[in-house]
Amino acid sequence: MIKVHLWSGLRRLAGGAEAVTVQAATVGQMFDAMIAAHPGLEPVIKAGVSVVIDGEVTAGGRNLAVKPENEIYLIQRVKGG
Amino acid sequence: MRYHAVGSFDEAVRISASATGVTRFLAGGTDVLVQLRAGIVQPDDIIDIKHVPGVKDITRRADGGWDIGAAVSGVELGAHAALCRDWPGVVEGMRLVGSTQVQGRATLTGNLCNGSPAADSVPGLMAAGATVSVTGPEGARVMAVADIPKSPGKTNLKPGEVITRVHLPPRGANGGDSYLRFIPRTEMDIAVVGCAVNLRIDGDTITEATVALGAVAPTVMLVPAAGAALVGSTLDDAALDALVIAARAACRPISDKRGTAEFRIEVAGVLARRAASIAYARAKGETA
Amino acid sequence: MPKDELKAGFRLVGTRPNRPDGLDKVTGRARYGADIVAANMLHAAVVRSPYAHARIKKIDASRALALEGVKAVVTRADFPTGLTGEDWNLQENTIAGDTALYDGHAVAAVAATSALVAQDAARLIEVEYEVLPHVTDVDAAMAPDAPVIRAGNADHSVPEGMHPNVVRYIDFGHGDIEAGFAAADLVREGTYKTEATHQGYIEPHACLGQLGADGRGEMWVCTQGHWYIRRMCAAVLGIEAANLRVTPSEIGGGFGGKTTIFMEPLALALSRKAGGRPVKLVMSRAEVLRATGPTASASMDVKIGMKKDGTITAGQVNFRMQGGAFFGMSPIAEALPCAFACYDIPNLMHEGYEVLANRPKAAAYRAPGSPMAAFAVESLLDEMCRELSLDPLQVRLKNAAKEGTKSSYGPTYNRIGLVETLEATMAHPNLSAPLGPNQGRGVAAGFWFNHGGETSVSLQIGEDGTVGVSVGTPDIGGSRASIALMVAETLGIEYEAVRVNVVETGSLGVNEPTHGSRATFASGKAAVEAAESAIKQMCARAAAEWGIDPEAVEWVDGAARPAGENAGKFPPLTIGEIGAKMGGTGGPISGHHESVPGGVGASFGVHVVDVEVDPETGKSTVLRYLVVQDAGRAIHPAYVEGQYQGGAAQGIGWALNEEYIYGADGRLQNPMFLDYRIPVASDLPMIDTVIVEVPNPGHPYGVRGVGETGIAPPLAAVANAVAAASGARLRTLPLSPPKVLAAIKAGQ
Amino acid sequence: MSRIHITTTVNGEAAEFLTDPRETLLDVLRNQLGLTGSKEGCGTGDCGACSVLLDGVLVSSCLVLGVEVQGKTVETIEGMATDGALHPLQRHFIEHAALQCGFCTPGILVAAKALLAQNDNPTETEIRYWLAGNLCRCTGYDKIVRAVQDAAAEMRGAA
Repeated sequence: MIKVHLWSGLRRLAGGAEAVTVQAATVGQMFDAMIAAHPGLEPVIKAGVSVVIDGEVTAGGRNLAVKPENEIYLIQRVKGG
Repeated sequence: MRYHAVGSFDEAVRISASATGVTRFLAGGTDVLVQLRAGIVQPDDIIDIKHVPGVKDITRRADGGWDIGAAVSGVELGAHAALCRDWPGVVEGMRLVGSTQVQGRATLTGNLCNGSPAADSVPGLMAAGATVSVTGPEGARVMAVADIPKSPGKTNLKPGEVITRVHLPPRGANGGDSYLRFIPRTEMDIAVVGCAVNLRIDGDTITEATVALGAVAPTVMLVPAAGAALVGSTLDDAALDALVIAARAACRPISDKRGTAEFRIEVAGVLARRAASIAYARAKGETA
Repeated sequence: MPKDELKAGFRLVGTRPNRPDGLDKVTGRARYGADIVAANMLHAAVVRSPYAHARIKKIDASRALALEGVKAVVTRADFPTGLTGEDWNLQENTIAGDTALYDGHAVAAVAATSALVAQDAARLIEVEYEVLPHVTDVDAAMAPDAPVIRAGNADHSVPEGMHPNVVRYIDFGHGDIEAGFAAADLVREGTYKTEATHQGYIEPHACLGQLGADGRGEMWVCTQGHWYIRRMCAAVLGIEAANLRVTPSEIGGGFGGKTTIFMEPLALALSRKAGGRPVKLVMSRAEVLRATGPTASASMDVKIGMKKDGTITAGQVNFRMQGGAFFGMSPIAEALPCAFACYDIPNLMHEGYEVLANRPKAAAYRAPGSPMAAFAVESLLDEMCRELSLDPLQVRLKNAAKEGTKSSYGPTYNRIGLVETLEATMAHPNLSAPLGPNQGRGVAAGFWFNHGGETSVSLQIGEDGTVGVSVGTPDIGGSRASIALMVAETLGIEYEAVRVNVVETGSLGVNEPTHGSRATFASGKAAVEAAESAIKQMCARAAAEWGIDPEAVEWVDGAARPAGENAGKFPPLTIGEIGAKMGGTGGPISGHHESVPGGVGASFGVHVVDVEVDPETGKSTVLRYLVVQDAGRAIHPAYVEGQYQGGAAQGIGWALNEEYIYGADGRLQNPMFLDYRIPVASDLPMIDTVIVEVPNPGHPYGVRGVGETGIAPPLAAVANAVAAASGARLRTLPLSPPKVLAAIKAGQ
Repeated sequence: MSRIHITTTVNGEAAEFLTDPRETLLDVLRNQLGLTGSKEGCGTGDCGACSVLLDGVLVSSCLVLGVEVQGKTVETIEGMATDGALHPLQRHFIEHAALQCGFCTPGILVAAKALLAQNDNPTETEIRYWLAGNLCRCTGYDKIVRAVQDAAAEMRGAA
């Protein structure tokens, strides 16, 4: 199981918890499992979020591996100049 | 648009008088081309006066005054050592117009005819008591620089009239002038406030003083009360305070993207005091 | 950390060779957007709305079309319908539909045989408008009585009952905010405002587009990212991406503003309508300022709790940002996490709103959102340090985030270099320079994430052993040089033997633009991977030549060599020798790499500025400026310094004089460099730099990316210095002389 | 609109062109003579990217009409290197990394050359004020000023 930390706005769509725990080996599976558990998350995830794995802002790779020992945060999608 | 490179002012006036559309005279072009580019003006005839004999000349008259041709650029004005010695305030006003590149082209005449209340060279000319020779369909006349501006972007020149020469009076003994402007950056801005002071002294006492302000009213203007505040004084604090009050009292500015009315009034006083001090030091021969 | 120590072992990385494109750029040969020409080319001009908000009732182009030389006019009717989301945003911004949404919004475009004829024709296109109420200020746009710009744009996040112009709401935080404030000795709050500013690149947008009736086309364009141009143009025009080949010109500055489209589809649409003739479209400066993407304007509340010893116990922000009349364009999502990113604070609360206003569609601008956030937070911190008589740098050091700190936006930081950056700042001589009357010193810190992004690079070994590298990230500030340095270092060859080319969309896989400070990080990392792949192939060729196992070959100093005694005794085969024979040993050798590179490392900067304020006019003069920033590693230190200095200069402009000024009529009042006042040479002192190097473990040479962080601290640093010099604490930018003078007088 | 025939000298070579009187010298250089080294950043004399020498005087070519250069001499960035040898300013700009995007560079080089022609040892302040009409958005001007100083020193024989 992996633990995904949510920002406050997402918590309201996922039952109020600070984090959700899902079974997943990749970012894509993680998203799918989160949406299955909390359908309200779908539009937000589909619109694009940034996944921070062990402190690093990754750029939307669904195939990126996630492991139980990773620290995983979702943050609003970040753009650069 | 038709382009005319004329060989004389008579020819310029002839073309202008017979033109049916919009006409512009072209000297340095640093305002006209910007207006052209922005679509503000679309002339049918543009009359280039730079080929008229004498328009690039700077000559000292027999009375000690100066005649400056209509197409003399800022660079050429600044390179004339004797003129700079006589009228440093007039020259420094012109030299503040635009960039080094603009200085290669821009002229006193153009700055005056553009009619901007913020024109940097105009307060200095007014304070110096400069006049201009004008020629037009109804003949030639001489006008005071102070009588040229009418309202923002407009002058009292009649249709078809063109300025052919700027005249500065003889500097005379113990005189000094200066020009200061306020801009938010160090260069490349239009004056938010401009102030020129021209004065003469006898010993330590000011005997004549003329103050002109820019960008604080619909036109550049002389402020007789500000000059009067200095006359008879030794530029002591009381005189400077009176100058500041008189300068500020004369201001009728607007608030716009370049500064608020309150700011302009306040800074007009500050610049008047600073410019008077420089002019006074120059009159005493203390600074260049 | 001494720099030489870090450099140990590198032959080229960290040196300052001449950039490969330098000769072209000092001789005028380099070709920028407007320099591209094609045979049989037409010129275009755009008709733009003079109103901030107006219904377009009728467009009559008959007089324009009757003009000799006019070949085509396009309006929205020439574009496909049914687009959604960001594609619709892009199309709507390219050319207005029913409604012009801001002053300068494109309404029609015309192509003609010369630029002058096109401009004449544009003036002949008659547009009938019905003027609508407008709003340009962010707070006014949220007010109950504000005109609705476009209903139904808000997403799920916006709380019930808010004005329809509020389209996004973000909130996050951790700890117990009230307990945090309760634990503080001093709690202060303030409201801060920044006006919109423009990237101000000196090169106006320019493109040359050609599109045939068969849907195939080409485009030459100045852009930070030509795959973005391809995707966006294809979407707006309803054509297939692969059928549009996009070649980037040299680019005259971007700073984020050239990561998207503004007028490029117009050139293609005109070309299609004019029988496929190429169409050149070049913006004027006024068009750039009115109708391309400045950054957002912001209104920000900040509240901070601090103990007497400087420990920050709690921080709270509420930001409102408008990014024009389009959803998703403000950098609210970036500003919020940047607000307290520099600090280790146990109790934090962030809230932010995105608001629509009748302004142009904002684009990215160098560390989007971070400068505004830093202005608000670093200004208030400075006030509190003064109130508690604490040294502002010591307070920042005391609270500095480090490896293992839970960041303000949630995740735990990896190895970061803020502490080293603060220590280097404190050691700098500028901190002890004496200050005279009316002079003051200000400091501020700043943060940026940096970015990896989609990247594709290919590398070719030449027949003479020289190496070509094809990258998809346009070179704005010397990235060809830095990439060549890393490739040459990796291959063990001379810098001059590597030529880095920025290639068109047909030559590589998809690349994101040069944005997010990523060119040296991402294209550099991919180029190193591509070089490693080529090395493997060259080792295999050598192994085959020698008849030994490829594993027994190693690559040292630009040549394949047997790895150790057991591998056999063979003279080294240089890259030149392998290249010369490759046609007969298996064919061309090239390496390539495609990925979304991980390992991005955040970077922090600290700025120190000394300012003198004229107490009679409110004018500020920058006397001294210091930038200290963690680069990870500086591949080409001269261009790293250049990024630091350039970021500082833009930030100084933002702080002192730059702003979008709208009239009561909603029209932009200063669409010229005359009144959009970017710093000129005489406005600035020399800008001192210190490159801190805390290598990023996620990059083969330790790069973090240096382009963006440098614009985050200056706004607050300058405001803090002005406060120190004059006693005037301004919470609204810019610190223009009228405002400063009024504040000085109010304080007297 | 009738076009006017103009003969002039550009970078030491005779040149002629037909121009609409509304076209600027910058338009003519770029579009008719193929000299695209001079850039348009503003079209209003505020950025200096179009700087050229007209009869030896530094001007913004966007503020000169093409018809005005009849019989005059024009020097552009393309004429700055002579016989294949870079001008010391050009060399020092490359060596100092005094350009990033490079778009303002031609105008700055032409302007700096005009400065050094009349002042072989300018102070930092003189350089900054001379170049105030040449906007650069990338560099913060630091390396540009240093490159001009070093080129001046080399040209004086001091370096």
